[in-house]
Amino acid sequence: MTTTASTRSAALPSADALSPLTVQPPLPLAFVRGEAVHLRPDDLYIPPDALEVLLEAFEGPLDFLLYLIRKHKFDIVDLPVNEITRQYMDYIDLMQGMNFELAAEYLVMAAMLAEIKSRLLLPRHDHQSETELDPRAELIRRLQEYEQFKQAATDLDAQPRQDRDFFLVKADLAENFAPLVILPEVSLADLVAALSEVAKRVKDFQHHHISKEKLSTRERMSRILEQLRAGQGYLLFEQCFSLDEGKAGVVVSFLAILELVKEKLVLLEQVQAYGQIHLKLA
Amino acid sequence: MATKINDSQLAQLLEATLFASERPLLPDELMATVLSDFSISNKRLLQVLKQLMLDYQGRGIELVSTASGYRFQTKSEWSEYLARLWPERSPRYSRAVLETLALIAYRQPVTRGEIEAVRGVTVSSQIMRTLLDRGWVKVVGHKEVPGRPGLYATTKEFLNYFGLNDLASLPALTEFSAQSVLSMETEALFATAASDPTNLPGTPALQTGTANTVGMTEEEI
Amino acid sequence: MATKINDSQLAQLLEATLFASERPLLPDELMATVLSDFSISNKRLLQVLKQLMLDYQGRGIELVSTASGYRFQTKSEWSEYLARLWPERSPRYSRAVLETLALIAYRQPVTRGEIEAVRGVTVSSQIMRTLLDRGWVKVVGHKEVPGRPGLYATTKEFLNYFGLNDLASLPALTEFSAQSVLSMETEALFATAASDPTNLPGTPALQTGTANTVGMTEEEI
Repeated sequence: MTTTASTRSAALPSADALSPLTVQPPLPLAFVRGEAVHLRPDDLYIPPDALEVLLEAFEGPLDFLLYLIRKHKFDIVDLPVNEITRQYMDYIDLMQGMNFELAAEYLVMAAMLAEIKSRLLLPRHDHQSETELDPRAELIRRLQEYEQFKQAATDLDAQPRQDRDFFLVKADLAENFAPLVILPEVSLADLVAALSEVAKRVKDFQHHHISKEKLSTRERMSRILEQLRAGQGYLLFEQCFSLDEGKAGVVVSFLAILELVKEKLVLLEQVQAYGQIHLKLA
Repeated sequence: MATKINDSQLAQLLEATLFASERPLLPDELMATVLSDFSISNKRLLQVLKQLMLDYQGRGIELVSTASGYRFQTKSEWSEYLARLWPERSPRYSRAVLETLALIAYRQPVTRGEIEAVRGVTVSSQIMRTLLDRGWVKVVGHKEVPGRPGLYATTKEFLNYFGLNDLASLPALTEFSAQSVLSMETEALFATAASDPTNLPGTPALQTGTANTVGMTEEEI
Repeated sequence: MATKINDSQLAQLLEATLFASERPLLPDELMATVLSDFSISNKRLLQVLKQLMLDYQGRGIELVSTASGYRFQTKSEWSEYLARLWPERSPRYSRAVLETLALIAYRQPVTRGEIEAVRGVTVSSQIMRTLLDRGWVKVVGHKEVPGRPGLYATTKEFLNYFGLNDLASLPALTEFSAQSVLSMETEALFATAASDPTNLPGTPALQTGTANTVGMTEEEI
């Protein structure tokens, strides 16, 4: 961006060079405050849009005033209002003489400069206190403030910037990457609600009295079926019982086996009387 | 920088380019873009790329050469952890899934046909797949009827997920047979659960039922 | 890998993570995602990140800390070459846009009217639109004066884009004292003008400049 800045400013000298006072051509193209403006000297050609470009080179009247001040190495706090006003007016008049439409801000500034100038011309009265505000003070403050932010804009532009001074980087994901899927949460209450929905729909559901015992039995049924599958479809009857479950466990297992047989899921085999009983997948 | 570039600078430029690029880049493409100012032999380019690959050994990323060019990618051993950066939330379970799960929990072992008979609608394979994939149900056997349909039961993971010791700890439904009572009881259950979240399952209301039932069972033996 | 991870592995995992992520990541975010299995102190994490920063010195990319967290980016010395890969990405901004942005950055929250008062010109809607569209500024409230003008402030994206941690990292505002020297820009200007007396309006030199300026104005956003 610094390149841009310098390219831009390279066009700035033209503002001064355009000053009507330095050119001496035979045929004035315009008159400004009685003075001839020769926009087309013998050996020079001015592109018709040059003035417009010039105008665009400044960010407004404050920017232009700053330029004039800096060009003449004036001090802002010592603003030589006469000289600055004269130059500013020359510029404005030239532009208006060329029928360029100036932004209203430029004319407002012209009026302000004229007012400051006239107030400075008024004779100072003795009783005026030293502390009375200098008519230039507000303008000086604004110029200083503007200059500060003009510089800040330049500094900001010089700041390393993404996609100009640096680029964001990214590595692809390894082939074995698989997204993490968060599975939905379900609560026990959801289950109860779901079952009650079914119950509401199915009238005869109430005949299926699902009780604790029944549940334990059905769970045991599942477990025995699993054991059977693990044992290639065969299971010793005793293997269905675990002593550390106590009597309750034995009863539940026994009921589960009976239920499995009743539902024709399991066959019971006894090769000889009092021999070993086997469970077999039906 | 002029048209001269040393190997270290070349490696830096290639590194910056391959990391910044959204797609793999072929040597020819590198030559035609970022390297167009320099006269670099193909051999030298490949050498520097090879050195870059070596530089990244022992790091979390690697430079690989694919058909479409060179690219940096994360090492496969970190994929599991990287997955946590972009978790995907799957949608809530449908009513059909929850009803099927409830029926398997309370009526196991049960066939799909039996579930369909109670629910009055077809149970899609998608529903069964969802529950099997979640690891909450499994096939524990086959019913010896034509077609040998699978018998579904709940798993240990199912009990673990719901914080249950066994299926008997599931809320009892015997008392809920009448519809009105059912919804009231359910509401009571929720209310109690909300007021004492540590007491689920087996909220006081429920515990009474449970104790009774279990107690009876034990005395009956 | 269990809940233990050594520094080298941690560096690898962080490297893979920061390279794979599309956006910068804060230490807290790292802790909550890829590092959630490990018990790592904040201090250790920052140490390893610092070591990672050092590891990449002398490479084509660097690890930096921005307002939104840590990220890898290419080193600025290669931008000229890399820009060839994405000529469309780097728009230039007009002085009007930059001055407005600077005022919002340093004076926030600020109204458009307040910006206009400092700049001495109207701030076009186009300028505000550019900054808003870019995501660099946003309206953070309304000033309780007639018309309730919007109050503008810069965003996190603004800081990220300029590689800044916070607003305090912005360049300090220059204090222009009474004896303030000519800005370098102006000085250079006169040097050019003095050394090249032909640089008067309408000379070929200016015309070139004009063409540039006009062309640029159109490119500028």
